[in-house]
Amino acid sequence: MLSSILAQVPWQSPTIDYHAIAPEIVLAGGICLIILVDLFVSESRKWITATLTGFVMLAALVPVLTLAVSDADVRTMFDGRYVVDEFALTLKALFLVAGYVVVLLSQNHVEEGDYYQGEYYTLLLTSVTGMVMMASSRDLVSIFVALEFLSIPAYMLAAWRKRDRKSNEAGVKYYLLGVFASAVMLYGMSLLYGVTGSTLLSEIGSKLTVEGQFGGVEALAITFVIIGFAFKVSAVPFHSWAPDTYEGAPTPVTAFLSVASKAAGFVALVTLIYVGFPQAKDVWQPFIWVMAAVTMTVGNLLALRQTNIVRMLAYSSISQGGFILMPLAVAGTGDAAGPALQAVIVYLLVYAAMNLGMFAVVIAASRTTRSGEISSFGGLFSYAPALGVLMTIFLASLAGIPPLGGWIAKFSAFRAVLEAGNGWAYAIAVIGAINSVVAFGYYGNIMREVWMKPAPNGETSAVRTPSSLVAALSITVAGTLLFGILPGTIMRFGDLVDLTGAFGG
Amino acid sequence: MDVLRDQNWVLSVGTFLPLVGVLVMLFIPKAEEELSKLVALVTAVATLGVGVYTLTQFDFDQADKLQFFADAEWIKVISSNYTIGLDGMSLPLYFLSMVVTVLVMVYSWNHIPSPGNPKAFLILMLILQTGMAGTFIAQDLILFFVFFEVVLLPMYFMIGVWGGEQRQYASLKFFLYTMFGSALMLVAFIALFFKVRGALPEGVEASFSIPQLAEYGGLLGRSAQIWIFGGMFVGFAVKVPMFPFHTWLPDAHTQAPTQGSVILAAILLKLGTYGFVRIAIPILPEAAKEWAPWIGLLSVIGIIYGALGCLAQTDMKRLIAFSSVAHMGFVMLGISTLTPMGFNAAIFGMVAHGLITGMLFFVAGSVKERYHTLEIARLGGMLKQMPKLGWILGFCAMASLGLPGLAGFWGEFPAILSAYSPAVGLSEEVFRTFMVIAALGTVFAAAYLLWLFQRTAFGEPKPEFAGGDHGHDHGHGHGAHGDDGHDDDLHDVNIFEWIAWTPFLIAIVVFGVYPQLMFKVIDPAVQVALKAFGG
Amino acid sequence: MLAAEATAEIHASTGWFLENAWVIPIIPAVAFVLIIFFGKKMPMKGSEFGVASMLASLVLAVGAAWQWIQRVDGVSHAAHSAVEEGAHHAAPFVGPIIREWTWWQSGGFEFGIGQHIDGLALTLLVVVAFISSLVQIYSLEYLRGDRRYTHFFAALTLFSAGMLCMVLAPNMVQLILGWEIMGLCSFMLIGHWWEEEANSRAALKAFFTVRVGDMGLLIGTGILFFSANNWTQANLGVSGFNISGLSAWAMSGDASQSALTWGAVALFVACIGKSGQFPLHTWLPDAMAGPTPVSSLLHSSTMVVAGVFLVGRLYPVFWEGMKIGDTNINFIVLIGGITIVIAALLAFVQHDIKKVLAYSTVSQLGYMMLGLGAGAWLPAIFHIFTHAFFKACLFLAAGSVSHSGSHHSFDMKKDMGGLAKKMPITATTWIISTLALAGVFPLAGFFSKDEIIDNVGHNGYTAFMIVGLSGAFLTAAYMTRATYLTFFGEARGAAAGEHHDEHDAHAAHVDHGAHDTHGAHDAHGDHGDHGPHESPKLITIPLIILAALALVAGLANATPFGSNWENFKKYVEPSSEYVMVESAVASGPGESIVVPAAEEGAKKEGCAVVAPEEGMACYFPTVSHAKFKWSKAALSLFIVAVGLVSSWLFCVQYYTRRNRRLVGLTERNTVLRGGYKLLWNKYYLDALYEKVIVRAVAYPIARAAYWFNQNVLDGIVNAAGKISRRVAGWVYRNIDQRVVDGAVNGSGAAARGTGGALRPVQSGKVNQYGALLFAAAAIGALILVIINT
Amino acid sequence: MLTAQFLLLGAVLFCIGVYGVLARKNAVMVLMSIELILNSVNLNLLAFSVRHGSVDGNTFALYIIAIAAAEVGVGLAMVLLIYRNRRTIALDDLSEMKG
Repeated sequence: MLSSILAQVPWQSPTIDYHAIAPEIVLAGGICLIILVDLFVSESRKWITATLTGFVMLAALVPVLTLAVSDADVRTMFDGRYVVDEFALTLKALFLVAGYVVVLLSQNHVEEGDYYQGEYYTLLLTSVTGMVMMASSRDLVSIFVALEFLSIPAYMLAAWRKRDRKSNEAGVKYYLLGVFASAVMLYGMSLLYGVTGSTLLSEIGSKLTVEGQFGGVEALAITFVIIGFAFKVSAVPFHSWAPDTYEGAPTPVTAFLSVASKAAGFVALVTLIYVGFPQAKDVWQPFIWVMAAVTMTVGNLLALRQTNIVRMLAYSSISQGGFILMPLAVAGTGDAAGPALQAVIVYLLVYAAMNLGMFAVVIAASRTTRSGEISSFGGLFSYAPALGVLMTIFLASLAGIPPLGGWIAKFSAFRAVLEAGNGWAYAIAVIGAINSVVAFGYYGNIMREVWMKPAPNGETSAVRTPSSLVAALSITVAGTLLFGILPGTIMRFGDLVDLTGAFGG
Repeated sequence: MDVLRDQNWVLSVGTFLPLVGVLVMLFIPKAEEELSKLVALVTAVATLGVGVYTLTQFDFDQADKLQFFADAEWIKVISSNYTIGLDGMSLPLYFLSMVVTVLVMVYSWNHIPSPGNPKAFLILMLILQTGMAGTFIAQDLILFFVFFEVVLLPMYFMIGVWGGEQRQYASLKFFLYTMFGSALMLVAFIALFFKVRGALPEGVEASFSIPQLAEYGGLLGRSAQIWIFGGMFVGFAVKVPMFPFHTWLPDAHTQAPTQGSVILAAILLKLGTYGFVRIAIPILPEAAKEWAPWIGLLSVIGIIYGALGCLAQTDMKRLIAFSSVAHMGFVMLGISTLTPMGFNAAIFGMVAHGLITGMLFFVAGSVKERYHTLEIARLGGMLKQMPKLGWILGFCAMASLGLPGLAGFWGEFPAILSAYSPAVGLSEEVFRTFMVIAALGTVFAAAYLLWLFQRTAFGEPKPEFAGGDHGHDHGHGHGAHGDDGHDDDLHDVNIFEWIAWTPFLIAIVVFGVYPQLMFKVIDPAVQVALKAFGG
Repeated sequence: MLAAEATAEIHASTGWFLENAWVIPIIPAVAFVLIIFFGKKMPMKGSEFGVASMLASLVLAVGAAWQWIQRVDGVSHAAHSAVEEGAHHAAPFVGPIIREWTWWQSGGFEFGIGQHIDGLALTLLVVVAFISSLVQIYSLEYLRGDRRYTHFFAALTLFSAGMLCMVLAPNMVQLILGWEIMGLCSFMLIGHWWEEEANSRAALKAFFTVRVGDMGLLIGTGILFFSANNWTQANLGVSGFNISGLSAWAMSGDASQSALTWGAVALFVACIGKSGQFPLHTWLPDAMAGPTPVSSLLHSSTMVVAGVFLVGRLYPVFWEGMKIGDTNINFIVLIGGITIVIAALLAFVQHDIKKVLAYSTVSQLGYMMLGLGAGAWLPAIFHIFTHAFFKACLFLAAGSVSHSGSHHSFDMKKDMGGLAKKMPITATTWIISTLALAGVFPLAGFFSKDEIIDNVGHNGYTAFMIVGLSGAFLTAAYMTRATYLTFFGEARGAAAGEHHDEHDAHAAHVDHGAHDTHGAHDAHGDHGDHGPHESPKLITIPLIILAALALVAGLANATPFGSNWENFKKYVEPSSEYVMVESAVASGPGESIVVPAAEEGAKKEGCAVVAPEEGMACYFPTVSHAKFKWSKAALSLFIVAVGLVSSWLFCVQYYTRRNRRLVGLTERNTVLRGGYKLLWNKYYLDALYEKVIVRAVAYPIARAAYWFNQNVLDGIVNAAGKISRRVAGWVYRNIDQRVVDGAVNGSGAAARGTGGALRPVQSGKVNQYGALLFAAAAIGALILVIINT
Repeated sequence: MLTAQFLLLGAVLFCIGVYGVLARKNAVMVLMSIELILNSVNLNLLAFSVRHGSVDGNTFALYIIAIAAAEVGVGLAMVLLIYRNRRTIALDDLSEMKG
């Protein structure tokens, strides 16, 4: 009978806009290239793979730019399952740049620790490809594929330090919970497909328009689907993997996870909410509201107690995730949809810059401290003033202090929330405000170590920072400062009408 | 609103020049201390030069208008612009910030607190200067907020790195308090923006511009105004600091290095009060009337409370810090009357308090440097060992307790007067009660300051410090012979201190003798700010 | 000018001195700056600036006074010719020379600075400048070689500047300015020898007590300003700070009674503090810790008079506010009366000569207040005038004694006695001043004090007249005692040439608060060698001048000799005429004064009886003057005499018995033994009286009063200090550090605590993580399903 | 057609799988439980696709099967890694990092 169904559907080959998928093609080619190169270069010259990966990322950035300047602003393929619009392009660019920075971070780290370099970069590149795809996916299937595409390599990267028990543990935890979450999500998707009869988000959106008369199935389905990505963005209570994984995984990978894959999660979330179920806001708004509130609070409180800097950053990135969720919690209310989307994107961009920068500093600094303990950064300013200042900048930005990037991110989040202007909005705004103060508790604690404490065991030899790290640092710090002082530069990426259309303005 | 736009580059230059200096200093090797001091000083002086030029170009006949007004696109999406301007209310504080920075730089020339590293110290100070100046010229809420926050980190590090024993606790406390305040303040700003945008008449484009908000803020509903005002109130009150939010101040002041305390007292506290007179009250008149009695109440509580706190202190610097609480109480009392007289008094009081308390902290710093302690009980006979320093302390004490003919009086006396007849719609009985309590406060002020002076400056030096035959030798001990160095630490005021202090002292006298200098600048602007209250 | 047809215009003369009287305080102010900056380099260590400036301002003041007299004469003469004699019952109005420049303006209010010259101001100007000059000259010698010679002169000069500035203040703000500057300088002067705890304490106490009063000044000024401002702006075009404006407002019927009353009370509190009235007088005797010239200046003519001056200056306000017009017992009278007695009694038990004078000052100030409160404005002001001379003289004489007689001690009991022979000039001047103070005819005190008592009675305050009389008695008595102890009897202690070593002297002033020991010690350490001697010229000359004035000053307003002698009445007392508003305000050179027509119903009563009609203003209430009667004068003179004599006899007997002089006396008196039996018995009776009555009455009561003073009042002051300090400590420790601060730190701790509590959730076990994840999912889904179906 | 029964079966399988994930301490067993969940999903999809008469469900199911294979591959690799390092695959031992 399946044949009969197939018979009903006439086969016409889809028209493919090669320009639109040029980035993905470049990346795919790059992956193959690196595998080949890795086969043929000698162990001593494996660094070439790193350089190549970097180049591939940048090369993939080229078509993104050409697409951005090209006149056709929305390109749709596979009848709407794969869309390249400004939203997608912005985030593709974000993923590629983030990936490039991660490569820079990884270079010495991977060289010095005994890792398989070629595979490492291959996996990294694969994961980035998955994200880039995620940005354009507008269909349950493609979203799912993209999700796995970016997750599976990440699982392996997390466990990349083969002989390190912590690393294994990190990988396994990440893996098991990840697949479990995506399994749950899939169940939700299946139900979604069941009630709407389509996997295409826009159609699902149109089917779910009727408000009020929801079957429990829809609610269940939406919840489960959202959980899948709540896991990716490590929103409380789906965050439990994050601290352990971040701590255990190689630091560059942690940076990658905490920035890129989190961003990917948000991209999917935004796509689902804005395109998939705009009219179902009665379901997801309260759900996300609670998640946002709990996430930023719990993240902060736990971060206060951490002694390991990476673990602390894990919790901090959790609470930052809460802030990114905050505008989504009211995205359906009033005309907050536009500002909310804008806030999320701006926040993602800024967050990528400052968090990567933070990890860069940590990596650079721990080359001398050789430890992840916060106390080991004591007196950093005295013997490595540059690193000290940079770390201060990134921390301050994370804490949201003007005129650094972080503040404009928080600002636009608050602005979006208050645009909604109902009681829930004010409530979460106040919660956010208080949390942003609490957050300084642990950011300031590190600053204090860096500036006001003496160096432990009198370690005061100047730090030598490899060029790749310097590059990474300069990119991120430039971003952080630029976004903060001239927010106009990124705010314009935010105003995207084509996604918010479903809310009817 | 009509503004004067000519020469609108002046303010930007004056504000951001210090950052240029910072950039230069970044390339000076840490070892070259003299050089970095020099660069910093030159930058500060140059900035002051711009400030003086601003002063000369300022049209005093139109002090009610915003001058050097510039309005450039900044963050279009959130309709916030780079709007700056200067009027009679901000001019004194703007200029004061520049002067103070220069003098503090001079003082720092040979007073870099441990652990040294003048480069970083001075860079922070320059950044601080930019933040302070910017806050006073910003005419856009978001811009104001940015500058308002910029001052935080430098001060945090100044206290935390170069401060006293408790510095880390104090600095973190200072930071968290202010963060908390400004977070709520930001929320209030944004809420205000949306509410006003909703109330705007056709064809007016919403923006964060303060003048515009002041024009249309009155359109808001009362409850909305009250809530928004509440948010701002917390933000500014923490900075002032007003009574329940004041506990960061003594710690911060006590722990901060001298320069930090001076800047904190002279300028940073003013950001809060300035916020009230520039933003909260003109934009939200209705709410202001609702809040005024409570603000007044907190102010007088602060006056008495601060005074009691002073009486209880055993540490000179901490005493001065508490006196700030009391003095800012007078300022806030003047503001809470919502009358032009009260506002004038308040702004005058801000400047006067800046000069006087700043000066007191300078003295405290020098005392600490000489005696290595600020325990009042251990001090004494300062007039004998360093008469000049002692008399300067006495002078500042007198100025601080509001002696007519010195600057302090013109902040206190009109503030108390204005409380007798507050703005229309405020309960006279309540405010007259405040008036009496505030007057009582002046007595307390006399008490703790003179008591301080008596215990530290009068009497015989304590044996532990009485070097040589200072004890009962009546022949010496006066005038220049006071410091015939029996103890190398106990030298009288040195040249850098003289350079740094003289302008303060002169200003205290000049403004005390001829307050019109400032009032005639402030008054017109205040009239504008209060037009919602019928003058 | 727009005057009623029946009014004539008169040209009032003026002159350079009057127009530019405002320079007078400027001169010493400048001198102060000069002393501060160049004093140390000058040959005379800066004192020359001080003296010169004081003399200069004296000249100016006298010149102004002279021209004022011209002005008044001109006006009144013209007035007499214009309006026929008789119809014209009060002196014509002579506009004060008011010049005011905008000092600063705030919130639409103008604050001026300038001058308000009239008889009252000029009287004070002359007196202050004069006394200050003499005191400075005196100090040249007295403080020679002092270690803070220059500072001393600087402070002294600034002090005079403050007083002068206050005296000619045209508005309250400038008045407060001068008032506070004096407060500051008194702090510096009293604490001049601050090495000693006691001195600095005294300085602190003085400043602080006065400051308590100043609260009233601030509040009162505020009340008056805001209540009067509209009226004054509307009718006179001056601000509510303007003194003449305030007066006119108070006299016009439109002033609100409550504002007047409260304003007056508040201001009078300030006066209580400044003029050392009961119960705030306790600072005054302690203020003796300052060098003697300072005491002399502060307590004769300047500082303490300021309060009286304020009342006199704003008299209409007090008149209306306190309802002085009708003869009820008002606040001022009450305080004045109490002060007279309390202080006088205290003076009996002092050992320190300066403290006797201090208390006597307090009680004299009580007289002035009593007079003002009872509507006797003129005598009170006149008493300021006369009192200045003899009290200054007394202080300086006391200083001279300690300087050259008693080796820098002020203890009458230990270090004085019999100095009359050693220091004739000092003794003479002292005695003259004492008599003047006691109010012996025809010395200065009589004409003023007696007038006060007389008028108090005349205005219906009979009870207080009696108080005044008893005060006169006590005054005479304690001054005699002091005189006796100092100059008569036989020499004791240092007066006898004994040389204290530093330690004794120290003990002496720890006990009795005589602190001049440090003063000129280096320069005069050798006095012990040749004992007491007369003081040098620089000291004696001022004494002689002052004594001379103490003799004759009273004639300036010698009521007994008829109205031609009543110069003060003519030149100083403002007229209670209705005045055309313009003439009062504008007062450029040669403006015209309007003398209203003869017959107007209202004018018969004069101001403060009927409110002035439109366009007219009053500046002074109609005060009635007691007709002088020799009978009344005789009574008071008799009382004084009794006081002097009885006290003298008491002293003789008292100290005699101690010194076994009784024997000596009888031996010397063998010649006229018979005639003296009676005397003897009389003496016997007297001695009995004295032993029984005087000692029984005077001592316990006075002691009690003193005890009350030291323990209760002082106790209250100190206790207040202690308590507030303790309260402060408690608040600081518990409220500030625990509650307010604790809340903050607590919340921080709480946050960390919760963080800790949450950590176990992060157990590290995959299954539990999974459980958490799925549970959350299930619960979330469940809730959402429920709310959405 | 028996959609409801298929869905019920899917639901049951899902629950069993979830139970397994949460209850079993053995990594391999957990992996298998997850496979159960995925298969319950597939079952749902197929049932629905037949109900709606569209192929999307089938396609989706195919993707899931393919990717699940890859996932399990990675998973087993990791389990081996763990086993090599600690000679156990009990998940409870994987708790070095906590708090």
